[in-house]
Amino acid sequence: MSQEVGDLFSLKHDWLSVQEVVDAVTLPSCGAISVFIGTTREDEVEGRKVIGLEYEAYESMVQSEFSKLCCDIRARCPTVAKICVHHRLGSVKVAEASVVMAISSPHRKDSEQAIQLGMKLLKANIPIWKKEVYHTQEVSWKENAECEWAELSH
Amino acid sequence: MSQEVGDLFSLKHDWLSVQEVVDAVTLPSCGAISVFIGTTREDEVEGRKVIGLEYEAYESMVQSEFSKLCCDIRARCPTVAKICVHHRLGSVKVAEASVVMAISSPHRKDSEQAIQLGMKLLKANIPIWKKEVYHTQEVSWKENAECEWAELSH
Amino acid sequence: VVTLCVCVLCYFARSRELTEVKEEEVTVATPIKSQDLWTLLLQRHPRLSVLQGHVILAVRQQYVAIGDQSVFLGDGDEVAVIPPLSGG
Amino acid sequence: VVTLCVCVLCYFARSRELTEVKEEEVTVATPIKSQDLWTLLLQRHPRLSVLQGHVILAVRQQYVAIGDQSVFLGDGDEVAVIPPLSGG
Repeated sequence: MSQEVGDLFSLKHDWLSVQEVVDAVTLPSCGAISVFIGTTREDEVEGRKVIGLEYEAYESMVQSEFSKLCCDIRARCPTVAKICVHHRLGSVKVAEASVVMAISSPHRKDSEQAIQLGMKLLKANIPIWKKEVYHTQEVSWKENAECEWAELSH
Repeated sequence: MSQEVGDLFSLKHDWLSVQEVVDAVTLPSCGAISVFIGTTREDEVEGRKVIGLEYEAYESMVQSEFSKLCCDIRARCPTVAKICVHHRLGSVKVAEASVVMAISSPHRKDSEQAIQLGMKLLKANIPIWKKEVYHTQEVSWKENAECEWAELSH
Repeated sequence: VVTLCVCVLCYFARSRELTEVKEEEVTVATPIKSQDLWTLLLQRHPRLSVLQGHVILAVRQQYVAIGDQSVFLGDGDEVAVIPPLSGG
Repeated sequence: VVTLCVCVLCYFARSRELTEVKEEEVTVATPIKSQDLWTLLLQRHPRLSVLQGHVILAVRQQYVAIGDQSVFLGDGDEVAVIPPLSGG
Protein backbone atom coordinates (compact mmCIF):
# COMPACT_ATOMS: atom_id res chain seq x y z
CA MET A 1 0.00 0.00 0.00
CA SER A 2 1.57 3.28 -1.10
CA GLN A 3 0.87 6.97 -0.82
CA GLU A 4 -2.81 7.39 -1.65
CA VAL A 5 -4.37 9.84 -4.03
CA GLY A 6 -4.86 12.99 -2.02
CA ASP A 7 -1.88 12.61 0.32
CA LEU A 8 0.15 15.78 0.07
CA PHE A 9 3.42 17.22 1.38
CA SER A 10 3.66 20.85 0.42
CA LEU A 11 6.70 23.10 1.00
CA LYS A 12 5.66 26.71 1.58
CA HIS A 13 7.52 29.99 1.74
CA ASP A 14 4.70 31.76 3.51
CA TRP A 15 2.37 31.59 6.54
CA LEU A 16 0.74 28.15 6.99
CA SER A 17 -3.06 27.88 7.10
CA VAL A 18 -4.19 25.22 9.57
CA GLN A 19 -7.67 25.31 8.02
CA GLU A 20 -6.27 24.54 4.57
CA VAL A 21 -4.42 21.46 5.85
CA VAL A 22 -7.51 20.28 7.76
CA ASP A 23 -9.76 20.80 4.73
CA ALA A 24 -7.36 18.71 2.62
CA VAL A 25 -8.01 15.61 4.79
CA THR A 26 -11.73 16.15 5.52
CA LEU A 27 -13.96 13.37 4.15
CA PRO A 28 -17.62 12.49 4.86
CA SER A 29 -16.50 8.96 5.80
CA CYS A 30 -14.14 10.22 8.53
CA GLY A 31 -15.27 11.30 12.00
CA ALA A 32 -11.78 12.10 13.30
CA ILE A 33 -9.00 14.48 12.29
CA SER A 34 -5.85 14.76 14.36
CA VAL A 35 -3.54 17.70 13.79
CA PHE A 36 -0.08 18.65 14.99
CA ILE A 37 1.32 22.16 14.66
CA GLY A 38 4.99 22.84 15.33
CA THR A 39 5.88 26.45 16.04
CA THR A 40 9.15 28.27 16.59
CA ARG A 41 9.54 28.54 20.30
CA GLU A 42 10.91 31.66 21.96
CA ASP A 43 14.15 30.35 23.38
CA GLU A 44 17.47 31.38 24.77
CA VAL A 45 20.57 29.26 24.12
CA GLU A 46 23.63 30.17 26.18
CA GLY A 47 22.49 33.75 26.55
CA ARG A 48 21.69 34.14 22.88
CA LYS A 49 18.03 34.82 22.08
CA VAL A 50 16.49 32.86 19.20
CA ILE A 51 14.84 35.33 16.82
CA GLY A 52 13.86 32.84 14.13
CA LEU A 53 14.62 29.70 12.16
CA GLU A 54 15.90 29.10 8.65
CA TYR A 55 14.62 25.98 6.87
CA GLU A 56 15.89 24.20 3.77
CA ALA A 57 14.93 20.91 2.12
CA TYR A 58 16.10 18.33 -0.38
CA GLU A 59 12.86 19.06 -2.17
CA SER A 60 12.59 16.16 -4.64
CA MET A 61 13.57 13.63 -1.98
CA VAL A 62 11.01 15.07 0.46
CA GLN A 63 8.31 13.72 -1.84
CA SER A 64 9.71 10.17 -2.07
CA GLU A 65 10.35 10.00 1.70
CA PHE A 66 6.81 11.28 2.30
CA SER A 67 5.45 8.40 0.19
CA LYS A 68 7.33 5.98 2.44
CA LEU A 69 6.05 7.77 5.54
CA CYS A 70 2.47 7.38 4.27
CA CYS A 71 3.11 3.66 3.67
CA ASP A 72 4.55 3.20 7.15
CA ILE A 73 1.59 4.97 8.76
CA ARG A 74 -0.95 2.85 6.85
CA ALA A 75 0.94 -0.34 7.71
CA ARG A 76 0.46 0.49 11.40
CA CYS A 77 -2.89 2.32 11.15
CA PRO A 78 -4.74 0.75 8.19
CA THR A 79 -7.91 2.83 8.60
CA VAL A 80 -6.10 6.13 8.01
CA ALA A 81 -7.82 8.01 5.20
CA LYS A 82 -5.78 11.08 4.17
CA ILE A 83 -2.46 12.57 5.26
CA CYS A 84 -1.49 16.18 4.56
CA VAL A 85 1.58 18.16 5.62
CA HIS A 86 2.47 21.79 4.98
CA HIS A 87 6.05 22.66 5.94
CA ARG A 88 7.77 26.04 5.82
CA LEU A 89 11.00 26.79 3.95
CA GLY A 90 13.19 29.87 4.41
CA SER A 91 12.93 32.02 7.49
CA VAL A 92 10.26 31.49 10.14
CA LYS A 93 9.75 33.96 12.99
CA VAL A 94 9.17 33.06 16.62
CA ALA A 95 5.57 31.83 17.31
CA GLU A 96 4.91 31.10 13.62
CA ALA A 97 4.05 27.54 12.55
CA SER A 98 6.84 25.69 10.74
CA VAL A 99 4.87 22.48 10.20
CA VAL A 100 1.20 21.47 10.15
CA MET A 101 0.30 17.79 9.79
CA ALA A 102 -3.29 16.52 9.62
CA ILE A 103 -4.52 12.92 9.40
CA SER A 104 -8.13 11.73 9.06
CA SER A 105 -9.68 8.37 9.93
CA PRO A 106 -13.19 7.05 10.61
CA HIS A 107 -12.57 6.83 14.38
CA ARG A 108 -10.57 8.86 16.87
CA LYS A 109 -8.00 6.37 18.16
CA ASP A 110 -6.56 5.70 14.71
CA SER A 111 -5.97 9.34 13.80
CA GLU A 112 -4.48 9.93 17.27
CA GLN A 113 -2.05 7.05 16.92
CA ALA A 114 -1.23 7.99 13.32
CA ILE A 115 -0.42 11.64 14.06
CA GLN A 116 2.12 10.67 16.74
CA LEU A 117 3.75 8.16 14.43
CA GLY A 118 3.60 10.60 11.53
CA MET A 119 5.44 13.39 13.37
CA LYS A 120 8.06 10.94 14.67
CA LEU A 121 8.69 9.65 11.14
CA LEU A 122 8.76 13.17 9.73
CA LYS A 123 11.44 14.21 12.19
CA ALA A 124 13.38 10.98 11.65
CA ASN A 125 13.27 10.74 7.85
CA ILE A 126 12.11 13.75 5.85
CA PRO A 127 15.20 15.56 4.47
CA ILE A 128 14.62 19.01 5.91
CA TRP A 129 17.04 21.05 8.00
CA LYS A 130 16.78 24.13 10.17
CA LYS A 131 19.21 26.45 11.82
CA GLU A 132 18.46 28.74 14.70
CA VAL A 133 19.20 32.42 14.15
CA TYR A 134 20.17 34.37 17.28
CA HIS A 135 19.87 38.07 18.06
CA THR A 136 23.68 38.20 17.79
CA GLN A 137 23.36 37.13 14.10
CA GLU A 138 25.02 33.82 15.05
CA VAL A 139 23.40 30.63 13.77
CA SER A 140 23.38 26.98 14.80
CA TRP A 141 22.16 23.91 12.88
CA LYS A 142 19.66 21.86 14.85
CA GLU A 143 19.42 18.06 15.02
CA ASN A 144 16.27 16.03 15.70
CA ALA A 145 16.66 13.46 18.47
CA GLU A 146 14.51 11.20 16.23
CA CYS A 147 17.18 11.21 13.48
CA GLU A 148 19.23 8.02 13.70
CA TRP A 149 22.52 9.62 12.70
CA ALA A 150 22.19 12.72 14.90
CA GLU A 151 24.81 13.23 17.61
CA LEU A 152 22.09 13.35 20.24
CA SER A 153 19.93 10.57 18.81
CA HIS A 154 18.34 8.09 21.19
CA MET B 1 -3.99 23.55 40.25
CA SER B 2 -7.22 24.60 38.56
CA GLN B 3 -8.37 25.81 35.17
CA GLU B 4 -5.84 28.43 34.11
CA VAL B 5 -6.53 31.90 32.82
CA GLY B 6 -7.05 31.46 29.11
CA ASP B 7 -8.53 27.96 29.18
CA LEU B 8 -11.85 28.11 27.37
CA PHE B 9 -14.81 25.84 26.58
CA SER B 10 -17.12 27.61 24.19
CA LEU B 11 -20.52 26.30 23.02
CA LYS B 12 -21.29 27.45 19.47
CA HIS B 13 -24.38 27.39 17.32
CA ASP B 14 -22.43 27.92 14.12
CA TRP B 15 -19.52 26.57 12.04
CA LEU B 16 -16.35 25.99 14.10
CA SER B 17 -13.11 27.73 13.09
CA VAL B 18 -10.09 25.50 13.67
CA GLN B 19 -7.81 28.51 13.27
CA GLU B 20 -9.63 30.38 16.05
CA VAL B 21 -9.19 27.46 18.49
CA VAL B 22 -5.51 27.11 17.54
CA ASP B 23 -4.89 30.86 17.91
CA ALA B 24 -6.43 30.71 21.40
CA VAL B 25 -3.67 28.35 22.63
CA THR B 26 -0.72 29.78 20.68
CA LEU B 27 2.07 31.17 22.91
CA PRO B 28 5.67 32.15 22.13
CA SER B 29 6.82 29.75 24.87
CA CYS B 30 5.13 26.73 23.23
CA GLY B 31 6.58 24.82 20.29
CA ALA B 32 3.78 22.28 20.07
CA ILE B 33 0.02 22.43 19.51
CA SER B 34 -2.04 19.25 19.24
CA VAL B 35 -5.55 19.45 17.87
CA PHE B 36 -8.44 17.03 17.58
CA ILE B 37 -11.42 17.67 15.33
CA GLY B 38 -14.52 15.48 15.58
CA THR B 39 -16.83 15.59 12.57
CA THR B 40 -20.21 14.04 11.84
CA ARG B 41 -19.51 10.91 9.88
CA GLU B 42 -21.66 9.84 6.96
CA ASP B 43 -23.19 6.66 8.30
CA GLU B 44 -25.96 4.18 7.81
CA VAL B 45 -27.58 2.49 10.82
CA GLU B 46 -29.86 -0.45 9.99
CA GLY B 47 -30.63 0.91 6.55
CA ARG B 48 -31.30 4.43 7.83
CA LYS B 49 -28.97 7.12 6.53
CA VAL B 50 -27.63 9.64 9.07
CA ILE B 51 -28.28 13.15 7.74
CA GLY B 52 -27.09 15.05 10.79
CA LEU B 53 -26.75 15.31 14.54
CA GLU B 54 -28.57 17.34 17.18
CA TYR B 55 -26.53 18.46 20.20
CA GLU B 56 -27.63 19.77 23.57
CA ALA B 57 -25.73 20.59 26.77
CA TYR B 58 -26.17 21.26 30.46
CA GLU B 59 -24.49 24.56 29.76
CA SER B 60 -23.60 25.81 33.26
CA MET B 61 -22.30 22.38 34.28
CA VAL B 62 -20.18 22.13 31.11
CA GLN B 63 -18.03 24.93 32.52
CA SER B 64 -17.47 23.33 35.93
CA GLU B 65 -16.72 19.92 34.40
CA PHE B 66 -14.30 21.59 31.97
CA SER B 67 -12.43 23.11 34.94
CA LYS B 68 -12.03 19.61 36.36
CA LEU B 69 -10.92 18.29 32.96
CA CYS B 70 -8.22 20.99 32.81
CA CYS B 71 -7.07 20.02 36.33
CA ASP B 72 -6.92 16.34 35.40
CA ILE B 73 -4.90 17.07 32.26
CA ARG B 74 -2.39 19.25 34.14
CA ALA B 75 -2.06 16.63 36.89
CA ARG B 76 -0.93 14.14 34.25
CA CYS B 77 0.80 16.57 31.83
CA PRO B 78 2.17 19.40 34.00
CA THR B 79 3.82 21.29 31.13
CA VAL B 80 0.51 21.87 29.31
CA ALA B 81 0.09 25.59 28.65
CA LYS B 82 -3.41 26.34 27.31
CA ILE B 83 -6.51 24.25 26.59
CA CYS B 84 -9.31 25.44 24.31
CA VAL B 85 -12.47 23.64 23.13
CA HIS B 86 -15.19 24.82 20.79
CA HIS B 87 -18.23 22.51 20.71
CA ARG B 88 -21.34 22.76 18.57
CA LEU B 89 -24.93 22.88 19.88
CA GLY B 90 -28.08 22.36 17.84
CA SER B 91 -28.00 20.64 14.47
CA VAL B 92 -24.73 19.69 12.77
CA LYS B 93 -24.67 18.40 9.19
CA VAL B 94 -22.60 15.47 7.93
CA ALA B 95 -18.89 16.35 7.47
CA GLU B 96 -19.12 19.44 9.70
CA ALA B 97 -16.99 19.64 12.85
CA SER B 98 -18.89 19.14 16.11
CA VAL B 99 -15.85 19.59 18.37
CA VAL B 100 -12.39 21.17 18.07
CA MET B 101 -9.94 20.80 20.97
CA ALA B 102 -6.45 22.34 20.96
CA ILE B 103 -3.72 22.05 23.60
CA SER B 104 -0.32 23.76 23.61
CA SER B 105 2.89 22.81 25.41
CA PRO B 106 6.59 23.61 25.06
CA HIS B 107 7.37 20.18 23.56
CA ARG B 108 5.51 17.77 21.30
CA LYS B 109 5.08 14.69 23.48
CA ASP B 110 3.19 16.56 26.19
CA SER B 111 0.61 18.11 23.87
CA GLU B 112 0.19 14.73 22.12
CA GLN B 113 -0.45 12.91 25.38
CA ALA B 114 -2.69 15.71 26.67
CA ILE B 115 -4.94 15.81 23.60
CA GLN B 116 -5.67 12.07 23.84
CA LEU B 117 -6.47 12.36 27.53
CA GLY B 118 -8.47 15.54 26.93
CA MET B 119 -10.77 13.97 24.34
CA LYS B 120 -11.26 10.86 26.48
CA LEU B 121 -12.23 13.01 29.48
CA LEU B 122 -14.50 15.20 27.36
CA LYS B 123 -16.42 12.16 26.11
CA ALA B 124 -16.54 10.65 29.61
CA ASN B 125 -17.50 13.70 31.66
CA ILE B 126 -18.70 16.81 29.84
CA PRO B 127 -22.55 16.94 30.03
CA ILE B 128 -23.34 17.11 26.32
CA TRP B 129 -25.68 14.83 24.38
CA LYS B 130 -26.33 14.14 20.72
CA LYS B 131 -28.96 12.29 18.79
CA GLU B 132 -28.57 11.02 15.24
CA VAL B 133 -31.19 12.22 12.79
CA TYR B 134 -31.96 9.80 9.94
CA HIS B 135 -33.32 10.45 6.45
CA THR B 136 -36.55 8.77 7.65
CA GLN B 137 -36.90 11.59 10.26
CA GLU B 138 -36.31 9.00 13.01
CA VAL B 139 -33.79 9.88 15.72
CA SER B 140 -31.64 7.95 18.16
CA TRP B 141 -29.72 9.17 21.22
CA LYS B 142 -26.05 8.21 21.13
CA GLU B 143 -23.89 7.02 24.05
CA ASN B 144 -20.13 7.43 24.39
CA ALA B 145 -18.29 4.22 25.23
CA GLU B 146 -16.12 6.43 27.49
CA CYS B 147 -19.15 7.32 29.67
CA GLU B 148 -19.16 5.14 32.80
CA TRP B 149 -22.93 4.78 33.00
CA ALA B 150 -23.52 4.10 29.29
CA GLU B 151 -25.05 0.75 28.35
CA LEU B 152 -22.08 0.04 26.10
CA SER B 153 -19.40 1.44 28.40
CA HIS B 154 -16.14 -0.43 28.74
CA VAL C 1 -33.35 16.01 61.39
CA VAL C 2 -35.30 15.91 58.17
CA THR C 3 -36.33 19.21 56.61
CA LEU C 4 -38.18 20.04 53.43
CA CYS C 5 -36.80 22.10 50.60
CA VAL C 6 -37.93 23.18 47.16
CA CYS C 7 -35.43 22.18 44.51
CA VAL C 8 -35.38 22.41 40.73
CA LEU C 9 -35.43 19.21 38.69
CA CYS C 10 -33.77 19.49 35.27
CA TYR C 11 -34.16 16.94 32.48
CA PHE C 12 -31.75 16.56 29.58
CA ALA C 13 -31.64 14.64 26.31
CA ARG C 14 -33.63 11.40 26.44
CA SER C 15 -34.90 12.10 29.96
CA ARG C 16 -36.40 15.40 28.77
CA GLU C 17 -38.08 13.64 25.85
CA LEU C 18 -39.48 10.99 28.25
CA THR C 19 -40.79 13.48 30.81
CA GLU C 20 -41.74 16.14 28.24
CA VAL C 21 -40.54 18.61 30.87
CA LYS C 22 -37.36 20.66 30.88
CA GLU C 23 -37.47 21.93 34.45
CA GLU C 24 -39.88 21.69 37.38
CA GLU C 25 -39.90 22.56 41.08
CA VAL C 26 -40.51 19.84 43.68
CA THR C 27 -40.53 19.70 47.44
CA VAL C 28 -38.10 17.10 48.76
CA ALA C 29 -37.15 15.91 52.24
CA THR C 30 -33.43 16.45 52.89
CA PRO C 31 -31.09 14.69 53.45
CA ILE C 32 -32.19 11.99 51.05
CA LYS C 33 -30.42 8.96 49.61
CA SER C 34 -29.77 9.42 45.89
CA GLN C 35 -31.61 6.11 45.32
CA ASP C 36 -34.70 7.59 46.98
CA LEU C 37 -34.38 10.75 44.92
CA TRP C 38 -34.44 8.57 41.79
CA THR C 39 -37.50 6.69 43.10
CA LEU C 40 -39.23 10.01 43.63
CA LEU C 41 -38.39 10.97 40.02
CA LEU C 42 -39.76 7.64 38.77
CA GLN C 43 -42.99 8.21 40.70
CA ARG C 44 -43.44 11.59 39.00
CA HIS C 45 -42.43 10.26 35.54
CA PRO C 46 -42.79 6.47 35.25
CA ARG C 47 -41.45 6.57 31.67
CA LEU C 48 -38.00 7.40 33.10
CA SER C 49 -37.75 3.72 34.09
CA VAL C 50 -36.32 2.88 30.64
CA LEU C 51 -33.16 4.71 31.81
CA GLN C 52 -32.88 2.51 34.95
CA GLY C 53 -29.28 1.33 35.43
CA HIS C 54 -27.93 3.71 32.78
CA VAL C 55 -28.44 7.08 34.35
CA ILE C 56 -26.96 9.22 37.11
CA LEU C 57 -27.96 12.48 38.77
CA ALA C 58 -26.21 15.80 39.13
CA VAL C 59 -26.82 17.74 42.34
CA ARG C 60 -25.74 21.37 42.26
CA GLN C 61 -23.86 20.41 39.04
CA GLN C 62 -21.88 17.60 40.66
CA TYR C 63 -22.40 14.04 39.44
CA VAL C 64 -24.01 11.71 42.00
CA ALA C 65 -24.41 7.99 41.32
CA ILE C 66 -27.79 6.51 42.18
CA GLY C 67 -27.19 4.51 45.36
CA ASP C 68 -26.85 4.59 49.11
CA GLN C 69 -25.16 7.94 49.66
CA SER C 70 -27.08 10.80 51.24
CA VAL C 71 -27.63 14.03 49.37
CA PHE C 72 -28.12 17.31 51.23
CA LEU C 73 -30.38 19.73 49.42
CA GLY C 74 -31.25 23.38 49.90
CA ASP C 75 -33.95 25.60 48.45
CA GLY C 76 -33.30 26.33 44.78
CA ASP C 77 -30.72 23.57 44.34
CA GLU C 78 -30.59 22.00 40.89
CA VAL C 79 -31.05 18.22 40.59
CA ALA C 80 -30.50 17.03 37.02
CA VAL C 81 -31.17 13.70 35.36
CA ILE C 82 -28.08 12.76 33.35
CA PRO C 83 -28.55 10.05 30.69
CA PRO C 84 -25.38 8.53 29.15
CA LEU C 85 -23.20 11.32 27.72
CA SER C 86 -22.50 11.62 24.01
CA GLY C 87 -20.52 14.82 23.57
CA GLY C 88 -17.65 15.10 21.09
CA VAL D 1 33.99 -4.82 -13.88
CA VAL D 2 34.61 -1.27 -12.74
CA THR D 3 33.34 1.54 -14.95
CA LEU D 4 33.44 5.30 -14.61
CA CYS D 5 30.40 7.54 -14.42
CA VAL D 6 29.71 11.21 -13.92
CA CYS D 7 27.39 11.80 -11.03
CA VAL D 8 26.08 14.92 -9.32
CA LEU D 9 27.10 15.63 -5.73
CA CYS D 10 24.57 17.66 -3.73
CA TYR D 11 25.31 19.35 -0.41
CA PHE D 12 22.68 20.40 2.10
CA ALA D 13 22.55 22.39 5.31
CA ARG D 14 25.82 22.30 7.24
CA SER D 15 27.58 20.30 4.52
CA ARG D 16 26.75 23.02 1.98
CA GLU D 17 28.13 25.68 4.32
CA LEU D 18 31.29 23.62 4.83
CA THR D 19 31.90 22.96 1.13
CA GLU D 20 30.54 26.30 -0.04
CA VAL D 21 29.14 24.33 -2.97
CA LYS D 22 25.52 23.37 -3.64
CA GLU D 23 26.08 20.92 -6.47
CA GLU D 24 29.03 19.67 -8.51
CA GLU D 25 29.75 16.92 -11.03
CA VAL D 26 32.41 14.30 -10.32
CA THR D 27 33.66 11.20 -12.09
CA VAL D 28 33.40 8.14 -9.86
CA ALA D 29 34.31 4.48 -10.34
CA THR D 30 31.23 2.28 -9.94
CA PRO D 31 30.37 0.09 -8.07
CA ILE D 32 31.90 1.76 -5.04
CA LYS D 33 31.55 1.12 -1.31
CA SER D 34 29.67 3.95 0.38
CA GLN D 35 32.65 4.30 2.76
CA ASP D 36 34.91 4.96 -0.24
CA LEU D 37 32.42 7.44 -1.66
CA TRP D 38 32.61 9.37 1.63
CA THR D 39 36.42 9.23 1.56
CA LEU D 40 36.31 10.68 -1.94
CA LEU D 41 34.06 13.49 -0.68
CA LEU D 42 36.44 14.17 2.22
CA GLN D 43 39.36 14.41 -0.22
CA ARG D 44 37.50 17.03 -2.24
CA HIS D 45 36.29 18.91 0.87
CA PRO D 46 38.39 18.18 3.97
CA ARG D 47 36.16 20.47 6.09
CA LEU D 48 33.39 17.83 5.80
CA SER D 49 35.35 15.78 8.35
CA VAL D 50 33.55 17.62 11.18
CA LEU D 51 30.44 15.65 10.12
CA GLN D 52 32.27 12.31 10.44
CA GLY D 53 30.12 9.77 12.28
CA HIS D 54 27.01 11.97 12.11
CA VAL D 55 26.21 11.95 8.42
CA ILE D 56 24.79 9.64 5.80
CA LEU D 57 24.48 9.79 2.02
CA ALA D 58 21.50 9.63 -0.29
CA VAL D 59 22.01 7.94 -3.65
CA ARG D 60 19.26 8.57 -6.19
CA GLN D 61 17.27 9.95 -3.23
CA GLN D 62 17.57 6.80 -1.13
CA TYR D 63 19.41 6.96 2.19
CA VAL D 64 22.67 4.96 2.28
CA ALA D 65 24.65 4.57 5.49
CA ILE D 66 28.40 5.10 5.20
CA GLY D 67 29.87 1.61 5.42
CA ASP D 68 30.70 -1.59 3.60
CA GLN D 69 27.82 -1.84 1.15
CA SER D 70 28.42 -1.29 -2.55
CA VAL D 71 26.67 1.47 -4.41
CA PHE D 72 25.99 1.21 -8.14
CA LEU D 73 26.05 4.56 -9.89
CA GLY D 74 25.04 5.71 -13.37
CA ASP D 75 25.67 8.94 -15.28
CA GLY D 76 23.65 11.79 -13.85
CA ASP D 77 22.82 10.02 -10.59
CA GLU D 78 22.47 12.28 -7.55
CA VAL D 79 24.63 11.60 -4.51
CA ALA D 80 23.71 13.85 -1.60
CA VAL D 81 25.41 14.53 1.72
CA ILE D 82 22.78 14.33 4.46
CA PRO D 83 23.69 15.90 7.83
CA PRO D 84 21.42 15.11 10.81
CA LEU D 85 17.84 16.05 9.96
CA SER D 86 15.98 18.80 11.76
CA GLY D 87 12.64 19.13 10.02
CA GLY D 88 9.42 19.79 11.91
